[in-house]
Amino acid sequence: MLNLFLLLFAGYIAGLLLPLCCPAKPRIQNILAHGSAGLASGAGILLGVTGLFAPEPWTASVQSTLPFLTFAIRLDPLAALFVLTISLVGLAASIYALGYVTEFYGRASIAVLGSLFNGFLLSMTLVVIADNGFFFLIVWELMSLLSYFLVVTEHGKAEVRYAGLFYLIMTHVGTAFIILAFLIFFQGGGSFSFEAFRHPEQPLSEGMRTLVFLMVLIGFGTKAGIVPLHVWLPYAHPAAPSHISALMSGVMIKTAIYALVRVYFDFLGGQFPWWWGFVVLVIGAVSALLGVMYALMEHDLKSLLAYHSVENIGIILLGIGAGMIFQTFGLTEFAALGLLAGLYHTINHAMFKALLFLGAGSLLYATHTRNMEEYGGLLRRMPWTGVFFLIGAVSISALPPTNGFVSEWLVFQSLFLSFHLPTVLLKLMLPLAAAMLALTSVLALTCFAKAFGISFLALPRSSHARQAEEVPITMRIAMGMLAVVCVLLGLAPMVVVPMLDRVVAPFAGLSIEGKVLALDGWALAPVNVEFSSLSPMALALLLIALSALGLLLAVAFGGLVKQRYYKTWGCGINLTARMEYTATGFVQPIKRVFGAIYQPTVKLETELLKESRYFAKRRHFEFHIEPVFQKYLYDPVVAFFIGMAERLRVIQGGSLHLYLAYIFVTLIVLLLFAV
Amino acid sequence: MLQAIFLVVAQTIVLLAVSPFIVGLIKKVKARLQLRRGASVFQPYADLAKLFRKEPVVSTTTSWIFTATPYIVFASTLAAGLLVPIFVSRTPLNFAGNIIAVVYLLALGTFFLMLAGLDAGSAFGGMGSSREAIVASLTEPAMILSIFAIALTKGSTNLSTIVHKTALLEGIVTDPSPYLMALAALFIVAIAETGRVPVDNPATHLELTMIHEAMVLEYSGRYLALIEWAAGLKLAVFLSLIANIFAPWGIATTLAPAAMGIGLVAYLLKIAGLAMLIGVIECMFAKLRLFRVTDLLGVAFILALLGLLFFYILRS
Amino acid sequence: MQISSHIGSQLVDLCSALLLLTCFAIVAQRRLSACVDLFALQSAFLVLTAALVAFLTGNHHIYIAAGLTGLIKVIIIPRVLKKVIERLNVKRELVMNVNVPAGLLICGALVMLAFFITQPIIPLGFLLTRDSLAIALAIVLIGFFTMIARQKAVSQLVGFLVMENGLFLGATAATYGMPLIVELGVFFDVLIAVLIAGIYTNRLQDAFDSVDTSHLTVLKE
Amino acid sequence: MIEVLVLLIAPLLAGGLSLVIHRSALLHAINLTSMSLLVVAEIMITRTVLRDGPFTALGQLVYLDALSAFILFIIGAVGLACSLYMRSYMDEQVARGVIAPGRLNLFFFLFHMFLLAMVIATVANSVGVQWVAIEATTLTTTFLIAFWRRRESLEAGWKYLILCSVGISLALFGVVLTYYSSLHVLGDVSEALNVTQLLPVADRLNPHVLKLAFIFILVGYGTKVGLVPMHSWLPDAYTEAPAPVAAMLAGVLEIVAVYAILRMRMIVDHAVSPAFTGGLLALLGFASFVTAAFFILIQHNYKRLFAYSSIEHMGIAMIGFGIGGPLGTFGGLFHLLNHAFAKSMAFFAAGNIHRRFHTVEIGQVQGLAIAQPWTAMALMIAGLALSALPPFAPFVSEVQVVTALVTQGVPGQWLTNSGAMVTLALSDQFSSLGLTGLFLLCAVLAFSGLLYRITGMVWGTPPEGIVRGETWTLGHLPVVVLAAALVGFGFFLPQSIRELLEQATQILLLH
Repeated sequence: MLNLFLLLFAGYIAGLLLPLCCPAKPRIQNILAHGSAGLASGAGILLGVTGLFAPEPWTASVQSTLPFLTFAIRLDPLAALFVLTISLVGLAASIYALGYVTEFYGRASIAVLGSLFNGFLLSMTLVVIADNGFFFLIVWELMSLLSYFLVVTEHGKAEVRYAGLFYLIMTHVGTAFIILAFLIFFQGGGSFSFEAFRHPEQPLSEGMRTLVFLMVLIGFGTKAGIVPLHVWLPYAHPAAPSHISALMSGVMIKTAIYALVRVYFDFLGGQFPWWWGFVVLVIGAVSALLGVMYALMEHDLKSLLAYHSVENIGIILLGIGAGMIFQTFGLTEFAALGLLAGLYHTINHAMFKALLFLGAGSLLYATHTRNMEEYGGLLRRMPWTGVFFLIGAVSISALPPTNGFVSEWLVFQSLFLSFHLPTVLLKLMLPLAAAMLALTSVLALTCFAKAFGISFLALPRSSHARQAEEVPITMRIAMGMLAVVCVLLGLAPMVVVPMLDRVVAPFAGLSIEGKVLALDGWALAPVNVEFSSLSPMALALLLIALSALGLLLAVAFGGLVKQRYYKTWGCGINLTARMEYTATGFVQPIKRVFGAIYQPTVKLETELLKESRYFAKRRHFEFHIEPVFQKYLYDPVVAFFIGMAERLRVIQGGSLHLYLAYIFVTLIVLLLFAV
Repeated sequence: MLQAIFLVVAQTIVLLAVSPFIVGLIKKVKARLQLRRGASVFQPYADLAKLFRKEPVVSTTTSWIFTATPYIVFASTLAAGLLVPIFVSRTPLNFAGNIIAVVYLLALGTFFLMLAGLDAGSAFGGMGSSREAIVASLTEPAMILSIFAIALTKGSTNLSTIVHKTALLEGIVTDPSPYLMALAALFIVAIAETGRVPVDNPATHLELTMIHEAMVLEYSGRYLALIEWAAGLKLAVFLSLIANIFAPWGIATTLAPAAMGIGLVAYLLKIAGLAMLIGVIECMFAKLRLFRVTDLLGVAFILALLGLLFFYILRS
Repeated sequence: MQISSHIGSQLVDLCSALLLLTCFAIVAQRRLSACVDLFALQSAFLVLTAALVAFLTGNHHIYIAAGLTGLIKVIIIPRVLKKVIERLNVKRELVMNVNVPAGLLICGALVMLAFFITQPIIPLGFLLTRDSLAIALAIVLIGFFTMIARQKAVSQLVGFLVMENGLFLGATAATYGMPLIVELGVFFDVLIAVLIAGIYTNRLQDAFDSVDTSHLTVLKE
Repeated sequence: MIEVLVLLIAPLLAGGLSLVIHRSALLHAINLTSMSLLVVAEIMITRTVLRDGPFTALGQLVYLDALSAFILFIIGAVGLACSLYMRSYMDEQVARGVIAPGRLNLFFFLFHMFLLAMVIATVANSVGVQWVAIEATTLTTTFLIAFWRRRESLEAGWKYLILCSVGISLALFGVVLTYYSSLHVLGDVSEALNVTQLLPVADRLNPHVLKLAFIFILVGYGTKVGLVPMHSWLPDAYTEAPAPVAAMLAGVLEIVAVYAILRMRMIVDHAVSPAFTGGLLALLGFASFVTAAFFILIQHNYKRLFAYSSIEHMGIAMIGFGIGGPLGTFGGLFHLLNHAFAKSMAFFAAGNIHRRFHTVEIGQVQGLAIAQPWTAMALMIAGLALSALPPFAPFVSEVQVVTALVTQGVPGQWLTNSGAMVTLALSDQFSSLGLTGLFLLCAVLAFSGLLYRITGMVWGTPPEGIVRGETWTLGHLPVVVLAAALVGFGFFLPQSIRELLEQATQILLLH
């Protein structure tokens, strides 16, 4: 296993240095950087798999000369799972990048881009296998920093700079909270090693544990993008080059999920009051719903996807939160189920979100715009991208029999099991969460009906879309790879569940593989078949068979009639793209129904003809939705600190006598104290 | 194994056969109540046959999505139907998915219909899709909650289990109030999902009001036939759901031929009854404005929630 | 010996008291040149004190210190300052940050403070120069205060030098003089400091056509 | 003890020569050689100290132990970096006619005297001599600060001169008091101010006197360090000084002053409790940290930005020393080193920017990444290091300090023994957590301010009429080396430096 790790490490380091060292053509640098990244992530996949099924966690460590700092790594199933995920997406991204970064030839330094890319992947991998708090903090910040530099690749644009800065500061604020939490652990254990976090010499007091819970939730929540700490996400993720967005949205924010599970179930030993789980659950529900709602209003494809990350993090937290609640009441099986569901969705989201971002990247590559209203009819021009994007869309909308559906179904089940809980409040809240989840998923479905329908179907809406062409083979391979993974993750739970079970078992204290899988793996049946069961494979076969039946019936009744092609009826005039339903129009009813949340502001200017006031020469319509959190949460905080600083200016008034007086007074006061 | 296959095939046939009949029956009832003679109950069969034989016209702007959708919709709706007990309480496909799977299978159909609506590029399709979206998104939570209320009373989310237990009079709560509320909620949901008055009017082609019809406006020939049939199936699925969950009387709890016979007859009667009920409702109410639909579905949601509440309060 | 030391301490106290008085005089005095004269006077008293201590205790290296003081603080520095004053023809301090009566009151308070602070450590001192430490501290504080109260660069310098005097008094009286090398270093530094300050005043005059340091507020937040 | 002699003579000689020689190339050569000699001597001294502990030289005049060796190391490293940087910088100033060629002599003379003073202050055995030397640094630097002879620079120089001289005089009173206390134990010997004499008998010295003495010393040298509220001269001085001088001031001078305080503290701690000195240090440390954090938030002048960040980091180091204990002290010392490197780097970058953009207004600087790639890199790294981000060394030292804070809390005893005042027992778990929270908050504020400005300068497209591209000069070498050091120390500390640090820590703790 050490060899695998070294291979991975060497690969990334090579990818980090080689491009910088060889001042050659961008092409060479591109191949060097992303080639070695690909190799390294390949090694990562193997490492993840072996680590997942290793009987014992694999550890290794190098002592630094600095006090407290030990480069210790530990590969237990949880870490291995995330290594696997990161490496899978990393591999796809590397392959994709080979084609995609040709965009940036001449516009940005490929060497820097490539080596940052490698560094980013490496830091993420190290984050999930770090076994020392100090080391963890270093790689964690490194991860944020490198991703920041990747975000500002196109720093020529003001909005990119803004996005980068916003991201950098937010994530640093989060880190401050994490540091505080780790320091509390340190107080107990007197060491930064995770082992000491697990079993401190003097156990943390209840108050301290609660503090840790909150600090960690805020700290890692900022990275995960939970509401209301999500605001940076829709800025930063779209700003980055698409393969980076895929990594950030697909796996980077998952490292926060990893850390949450690590702290709550590992360090804090899964012992917590019920309200912890409840808080997580509520945050999850709110994030899920608000995430998808804001996504609906986005017409920048990448921002839309970014908001969906918020949504899916919410869904993941629903699972984990439910798990925590069950854990509190000793319903270990269900706790394990909830956690398993959450982790399952984590992997799935990593895959289809990465796929979708790569798809969005391909559209950007082909059309040079991110605005959905300028796409249209692309399925005909970019058939492969279209299909892959569709698979991603179906998965993220949790439609059977895809992976998204399976994990969401498991979350539903764990929420439904709430009737075993003792308190009526929870008995009611979990089903309500389930209802919100239902609303979320159907809104997501709407959102992707919009995203796919507006972008890929009907007539091209702009010259960009009209001239679009299918993307290079490398990019298609990458997307195809992820698409296949998505499908497999959905159809083969009998493979995925045992893996997840190995991760969950140590925390829950028992293995629920046997309980979740029924009919020797062909069906999922949490707790028992009588309660609920699902067989994605069967559903898939059924769907295929029945569509075949449909075809059969059609032929049987109608024979082989050939169909006639004719242009769509445009109310008597030729149909043009301007008659099509726009993305904005598509979500208009939703905007209206949920107006309370959006608080939309609409502006309509009409310029009438002089001749008659019944005919408008031009109309200008714009609508904005209130950025509630920025307006009511962030701006005030910033204003507060800036204001304080402004008030402090007087200290530095410029008068020499004033300055002398400072020293004088200080002296006098100290003298008075001392005697 | 053979038995299972037989049952599945039988259920498929029954569903396919019965769904046009339901549509026809509703039309007939409405006609009668409007003092018209109305077309024969079996008219829909003839329509389908005709549509299948007609040459389909496909818009040049469309992609393969447009032609694939009818099959997907048809398949997903029928698949959903196969997960619901029809005349035998223990469906062989029970393991394949529980009631949530049913909901999401139907959602799959809806998704592709929306895409198809957008694909043709005409404003009507888009309008239909966007309206369908809002209706769907409002029905879903109510549906899940009511399902959960029911699942609670039976301690299962598997339809077969629920129906089977109810049929054997197991675990019926002493007080039926949560039950009834869930029923009411689910009924409203059914009406909304299947696009009947007062939420949508399948008979209209007035762009101001139509939802489902607008989505499928561009379809013709065999594609239209499949979609119409799927619509009927959807209706059948919901009606069977309601019928068998709340009144599984006579449903075959064993696989004895006699029992199955009885079950079939009972099923047809129940469905017919519900269809007539819908017909009556469609005559009594006018279609709601789109943005008033929210109120109706809000009511459904609250009903389901109350059902849940009652259940717990009565238990504790 | 007992008697003589008693008388000696009386004398030393007297001298230090005179030093303190000149401080008050400087605080009260508006005319710059007069301030400089007063400073010279104070330095003279300082020399006297030092010599006295040297004589009474027989530490001869204090004589050297005293001599240097006389040379630098009584003769050279006042000269330099006078020159500066003439060149810039600033006769009198027109505006003060703290007016004279208030200034005097504050200085009184500072004296009390000095005594209060040094209370616990006085007993350690040599019989001869018991209270001079307190006085020295008082002078330092008053000098400091002068720098805050006055606006003209020159008078600030005077304040600074008064501080130095206080320090020297402290060094001589409390400890019978610092180690010689330190003493020399200190004198050297003071001298250089004053010279540099002189240069500065010229440059400031050129740049701001005023030595009123309250004009120096270009640099601020 | 040849190396000690070299240490003292090299700058003296160089200073003398730079008065008489007029070819700038030669001046630079002399500068470099003397600097390199200094470094060599310093390394030799370090090796001796590490091998066989503290030693005195030149009769009792010079005392060298790990601590002073550590300070010398910083002086040498930063000094050499400055000398390397100066070449292109000063020449360009002359070429642009900012200064007359003749004034280079003055510049170098003062520079070397400045160095000499600092070296003496570091190696002096006697506290008194140390005082003299530190005052000398003030006198030598004031003209370096006012070197451009603009109005602003004159003002800055004047303020610096007055404030620091006053502060230093107060420190002298502290020295006098120390002497006063030591006389009673050691008798009237001229070595009574020597550390070697004081340390052994320190516990017999009178605590009251030493308390007073320490307060005077702290306020006095604190002014030199630039601790709030004695900091007011600092932003002006750093802004107006030529870049290399600013780098020296920020990188070295501050640290020498800190060293003076620590020396005094060692003595006082024996007589009084460490809690007393620690409390004072921590108090001023926090004051500086908080104030600076807020000022950083609203800076629009990049040199002032770095000036305030110096105050901030000195505050952090002071907090570390105040908390004390092996961890806090180690962190504090390490932080001094890191800050010296990062800050000198920052000022080099600032100098380059000013040469290209001719403004100190952040708003008018944009697109460095395109205009001056190397400088942009330097600025970015310096900024990240100064805002304590990994993988840069300041992150490590800051975490060490904050860890010490959270585990030990701040010694609160110094207020209680004054009786009347409010008692702050800041060492229980929660209140130390509270302080940690404050610490982190300020860290975040400073980070935001710093990065907001720096990213604003680095990214984007340069304004019209700004030359694009940057040619490699000798001045870039120190930047690269310092950057490498900052990153490297973030992961591994070279064994020798680590030993040096640990021994210094041992010295500072009561052995």
